[in-house]
Amino acid sequence: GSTPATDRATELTVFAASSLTDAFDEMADAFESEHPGVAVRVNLAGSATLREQVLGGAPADLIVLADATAMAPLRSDGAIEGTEVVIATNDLVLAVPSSNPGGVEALSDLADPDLLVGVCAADVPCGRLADAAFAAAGVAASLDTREPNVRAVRTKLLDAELDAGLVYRTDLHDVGDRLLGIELPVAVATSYPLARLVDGPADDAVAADFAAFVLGSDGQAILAAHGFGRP
Amino acid sequence: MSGLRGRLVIRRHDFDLDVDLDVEPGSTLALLGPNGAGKSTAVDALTGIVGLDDGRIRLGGRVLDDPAAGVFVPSHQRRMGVVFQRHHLIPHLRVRDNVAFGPQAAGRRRRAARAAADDWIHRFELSELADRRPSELSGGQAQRVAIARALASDPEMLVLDEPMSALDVASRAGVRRDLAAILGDFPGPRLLISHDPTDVFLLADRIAVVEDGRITQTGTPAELRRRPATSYVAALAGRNLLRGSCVAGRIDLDDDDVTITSANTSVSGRALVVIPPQAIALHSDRPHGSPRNAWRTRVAGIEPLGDVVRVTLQAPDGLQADVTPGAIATLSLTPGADVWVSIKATEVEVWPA
Amino acid sequence: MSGLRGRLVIRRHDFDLDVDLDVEPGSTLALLGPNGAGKSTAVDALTGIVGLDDGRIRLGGRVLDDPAAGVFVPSHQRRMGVVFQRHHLIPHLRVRDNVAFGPQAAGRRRRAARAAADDWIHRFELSELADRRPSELSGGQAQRVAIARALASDPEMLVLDEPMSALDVASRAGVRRDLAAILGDFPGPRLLISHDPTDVFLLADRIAVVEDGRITQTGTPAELRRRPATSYVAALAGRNLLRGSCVAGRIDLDDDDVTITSANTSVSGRALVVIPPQAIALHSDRPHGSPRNAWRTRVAGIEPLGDVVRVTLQAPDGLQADVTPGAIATLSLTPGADVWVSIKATEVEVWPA
Amino acid sequence: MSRRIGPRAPALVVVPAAIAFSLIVAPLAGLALAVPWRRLPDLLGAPIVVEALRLSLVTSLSAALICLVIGVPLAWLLARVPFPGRTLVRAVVTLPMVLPPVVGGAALLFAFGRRGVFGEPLADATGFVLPFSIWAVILANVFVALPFLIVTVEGALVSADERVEHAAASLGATPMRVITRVTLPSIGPSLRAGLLLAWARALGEFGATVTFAGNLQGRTQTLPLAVFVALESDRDAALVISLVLVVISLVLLVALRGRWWGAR
Amino acid sequence: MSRRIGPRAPALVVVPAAIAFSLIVAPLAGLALAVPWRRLPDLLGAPIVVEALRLSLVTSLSAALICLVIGVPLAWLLARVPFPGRTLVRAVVTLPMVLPPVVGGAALLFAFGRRGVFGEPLADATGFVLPFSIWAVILANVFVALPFLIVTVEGALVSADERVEHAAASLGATPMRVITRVTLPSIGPSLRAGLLLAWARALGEFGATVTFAGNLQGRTQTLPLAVFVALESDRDAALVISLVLVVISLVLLVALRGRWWGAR
Ligand SMILES: Nc1ncnc2c1ncn2[C@@H]1O[C@H](COP(=O)(O)OP(=O)(O)OP(=O)(O)O)[C@@H](O)[C@H]1O
Ligand SMILES: Nc1ncnc2c1ncn2[C@@H]1O[C@H](COP(=O)(O)OP(=O)(O)OP(=O)(O)O)[C@@H](O)[C@H]1O
Ligand SMILES: [Mg+2]
Ligand SMILES: [Mg+2]
Repeated sequence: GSTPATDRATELTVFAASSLTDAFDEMADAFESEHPGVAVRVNLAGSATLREQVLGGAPADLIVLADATAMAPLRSDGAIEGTEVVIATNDLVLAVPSSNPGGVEALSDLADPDLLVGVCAADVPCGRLADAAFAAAGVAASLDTREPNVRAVRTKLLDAELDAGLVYRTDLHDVGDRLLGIELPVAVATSYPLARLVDGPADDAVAADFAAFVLGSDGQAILAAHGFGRP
Repeated sequence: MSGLRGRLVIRRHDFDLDVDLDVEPGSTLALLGPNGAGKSTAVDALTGIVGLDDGRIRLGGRVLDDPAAGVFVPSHQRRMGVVFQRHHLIPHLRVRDNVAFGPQAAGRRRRAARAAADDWIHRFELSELADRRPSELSGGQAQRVAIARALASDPEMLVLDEPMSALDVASRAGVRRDLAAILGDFPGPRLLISHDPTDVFLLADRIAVVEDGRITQTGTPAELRRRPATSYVAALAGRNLLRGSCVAGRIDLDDDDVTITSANTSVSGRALVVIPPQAIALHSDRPHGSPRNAWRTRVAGIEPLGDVVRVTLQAPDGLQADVTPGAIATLSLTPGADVWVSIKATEVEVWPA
Repeated sequence: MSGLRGRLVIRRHDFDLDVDLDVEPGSTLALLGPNGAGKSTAVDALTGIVGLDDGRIRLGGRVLDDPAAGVFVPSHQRRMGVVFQRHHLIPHLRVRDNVAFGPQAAGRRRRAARAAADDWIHRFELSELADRRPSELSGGQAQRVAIARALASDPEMLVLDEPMSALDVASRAGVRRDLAAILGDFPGPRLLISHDPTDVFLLADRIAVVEDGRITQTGTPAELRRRPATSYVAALAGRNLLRGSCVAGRIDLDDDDVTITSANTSVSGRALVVIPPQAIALHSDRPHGSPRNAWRTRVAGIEPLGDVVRVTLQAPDGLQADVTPGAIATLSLTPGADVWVSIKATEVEVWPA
Repeated sequence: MSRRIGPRAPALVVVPAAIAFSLIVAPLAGLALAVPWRRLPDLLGAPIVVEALRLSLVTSLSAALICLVIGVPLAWLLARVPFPGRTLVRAVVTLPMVLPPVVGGAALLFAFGRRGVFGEPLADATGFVLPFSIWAVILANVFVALPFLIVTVEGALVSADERVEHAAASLGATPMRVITRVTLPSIGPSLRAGLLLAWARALGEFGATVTFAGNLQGRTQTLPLAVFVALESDRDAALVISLVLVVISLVLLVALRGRWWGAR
Repeated sequence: MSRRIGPRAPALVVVPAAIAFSLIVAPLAGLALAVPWRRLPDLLGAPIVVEALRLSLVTSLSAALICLVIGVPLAWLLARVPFPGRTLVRAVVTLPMVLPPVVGGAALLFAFGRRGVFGEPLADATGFVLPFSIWAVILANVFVALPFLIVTVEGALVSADERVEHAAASLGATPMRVITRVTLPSIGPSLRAGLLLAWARALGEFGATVTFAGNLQGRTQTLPLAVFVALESDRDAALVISLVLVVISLVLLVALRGRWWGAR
């Protein structure tokens, strides 16, 4: 493929799930300063959008999704080269606004129909995890919304539009004390797989370098700084 | 009811209207004037489409517009039945519904309103067209619908802006007769605008002439015909109007080197002279006998008007004589030909200017 | 150039037009007829706004429309200068640009087009209005702009649909004179539609009368005036038209129990009788002396028309007599009054029907 | 009926029009090719689709109706009544169009959310919380769709012939009657266009709805939300649901043809 | 100037109009209250905002222009030239409005993507790949915005007075000249409304763009996409960027007032 008016050799395109926004911005900067002459472009969107784009022929070198299962369609389409590697993990916590308007103490409280409770949509990774958490704890939650992504859940918690919700641990990381995190009775976690794409326009070597950087100590430090767990 | 009394002042960018209008209940005022004189503007003011800039309008005890007092009655409460110059039929309504629009607006049920409309539709011989849309009407048909619609709205006053300009000769006579009857029965004041002298002389009780935004003459049709004060009125009445200075029945015309003698010797000073075109005789040689006015001039133009031929003369400039087609042939008149003019002094009317 | 030759057939839901039109180059045909007769429809067909359903139109060697042959020349290639009955000025263009629209469409530069427009604007005394928009014009002003616009487009044929209906008496005479001159200079065929007999008799070389979609009479203005064949034409010409059976100068009228004698004894069988209203005298008693026609009837209506008064009589129904206002007073005529009628046999024209 | 000769379409018109049409049709064709037709029948019966379809129709039609009822008056005021600040109001009214829908949803939360400027007093007084309800879906739809109706209708009102309205007033029609009997019928085609735009915008609305009303199957999950969710797991289902949207619109538009459009 | 008496606004008009206006203003007011005004200056200068702003203006204005150039001809054909299948074409043209934007983006990929029905032959022949370029942003914008222009303009054309066009044709104007000199000027307000709608729709466009063109800062990341990204990490920034959108639109709309609207 062609990316007009730029030098193929020095431009690396990384498609990343939107929950990695801040971490990968930092990652790109750090990588660029270590590799002068290489420009890293990060394309951020929801996992499904990224997948559509890749299937539609997007000129991407690497892709990082928020859920191992989301890679499957890409693999069956033959878009992925080599094996995927997990670069980080994340787990769910129960979050309530610091004022805790619903007086939520534990996951089992979410069965109360008078509370406003939100989790992710069933088909996105954090939604699948949420369903798993409820199942593991045997809680029949009375849900009021299934948000398209975890950031939407967090935003509504921050605004106290919701009384409680399930979010990633990383989501609590940079909100100070505006949200209260409550550990789940049974921990549920997800992993972030990274894969090389067949049609990547950039040098394979550069792509490999970036992947190595992410898995290396500098990359892992950045991820850890944003609250991600080690793979 | 005290009729319509109004002083209408409208100031536009390059046109000023300032006219007094007074119409008694049960009487018809014809508002006449050249194109662009302000007649339709006056209609707009009366109907409340534009507000007065000054003056005031009273209709039957109600003040409709008085900018000084801050009074302005909106159109729909004025109860004026208006035929607009460009009809303004409601395009998406059929003829019947256009006519029924007024009764319906007055609160009648759809059925009653349609029945009322049908009476008027019948009266104006529009029954065949009742289900047409305005865009499917000929020009004259649309005009008849507009008249019927205005009348059907049961108004307190009638305002007709050139209601018959698009009618054919035959239906014009009919509509004119209908209108005469309807106006005759109509108890409120009526204002009629028309460019057709026949309409005006037949339908109007009084005439107000507006020229360039000002009233230049008022009077009964007979008065205006006898004594036109402006060349517009003279043209309307089909008279020649000349200006000059008069001493003991001898008038020196202003613009031409012609002196005219009138049998009327009572006027002196600035004078208006009125001569009917039929009173002007043309001859190939100097006429003998009684006419005290006789001079020689040239033919400026010849227009056949059907039963008579209108001859325009060069001195006084634009003087018009009506003669028979036979006379044209006998005198072999052509534009530019020499001709002798004679007028009896008794046919020359003189008025102080 | 071979002028305009056409047979125009248009079929509408409840109206059919089927007329033959023939206009020589350099001559003016007046198309007359009652409201809704199909005149404007014919204009639409000539200009290409509607296509013919049958027939064909030729203008100066070009076939413009011929459904049988599948020929249809679109409006913009027909070079017809049209004054539409409802003007249709382009609302967002100023007067000057409306008039310049034709020259510009013909490919002239903006400046040249405006210069050409200004000539016509000047000619129609519209200079003061050149920067106005159509919505800021009075009715008569708009009509003059429409005429100027049609002429400025340098057409091969002129089509004028009631071009003067909104003009005031004074400017109508002026425009009529201008038009007469312009038509006189115009080399192509011209079609004029008007309801004003004066316009028609002055401007037309020939007349075609259309009633209910069909031509009912054609001829020169003089022929139509002398020998109207339908009551519409009689009304237009200001004549009484009666029908009856004639034997040796004696005509039994169809509708009334009246027999009229004419000096013309050459006609026999079905006949049309034409009597000018001025030839009818009214009396309070049986008239003595020469008139061979005299009978008694009633006054149906009285209409003052300015210099004369039109009296409508009951027998024959609708017979109209023009008398002086003085006579009305002398005879104390009122609707319903008894009156004697007399007509000289020499004034009664008879034609085979 | 007489043979009416329509204007000939000049090539300069036909060529760009053809381009416009292909630009619209090509992606739709691409979509139609990608849709797994044989899965259509069982997907169409799936509860997620049925419920979303019902909800979408109810909310989008209600929103369109509300837009009509409140939008036409505002458009009329803007077009006909000079008042101070009219230009500003006119500009403000179009803003929801440029606001990214997600931000529009956030703005709705700021205003009508449980902690919103107006929502908090409302919740305190009545206990009624707007978000996460069908009312929130409708409100979000109205917010994004209203400008489309207003702008379209106002544009048409400005071109309409006021003289006919004056004539109607002179016949005794109150301003209200003039509006309903003369003005609105005379801009019929534009009114229908505006309503169509508002409805379509509401039917396709995603961002503001998901943000303000949430996404709960059967309560607030409209078709576009269902599509979005399905896209995550079952792309074929997403395409089928989209197709349902397209087909419904198509059927509605073609069926209403005679009554909605150009009955001229 | 004469004292013109506008119609009195009936209460039945003012009340719903006021409701409509408050429905639009309340969320905007909520937004204005939530925006961290003191962060405005440095956020406005941030490269992500500056680049997105530039890109948004360029793409939305290009898209609006393209819509005008290809949409008006199609609207005119639909309004004026009877042709077989016109009803269907008319319905099809409105479909992008109801398609959820993300699906619209997917549809664009199906058609013009590297593997797309038309995109693959194109890429094979010329090597040019549309997606993830600024052209893709513009194309996505055109696809979603075009129906708005077409529907608005067609509605107005249907109401326009054809007799004036006939008169212009009789003066020798070719159909093309009639369109440009008579028809289009006579629907000026609706034309401007349609253009405004198309532009606004393009400016706010998110779903189709992110899917078809991607979200690459400086290349395809428009303001709504930047808002999306910011929403993930820095909600305040997202609000500020939205505000930039709103203010730009407001300034543009108020500034163009005299020339755009009701210059009657
Ligand atoms: N909307 C307007 N804006 C500015 N001037 C106008 C407007 N309407 C009319 N005028 C001008 O005001 C004057 C009076 O126009 P009006 O229509 O009242 O004339 P009128 O007496 O009815 O003429 P006509 O016999 O031709 O109908 C004219 O000079 C006309 O050009
Ligand atoms: N668009 C239309 N659809 C159906 N019938 C129409 C349409 N336009 C005109 N008519 C009818 O066709 C007939 C002829 O109309 P046309 O306008 O040609 O009459 P006209 O001779 O010009 O009359 P006028 O002197 O009143 O202008 C009338 O009966 C009219 O009602
Ligand atoms: Mg007038
Ligand atoms: Mg006509």
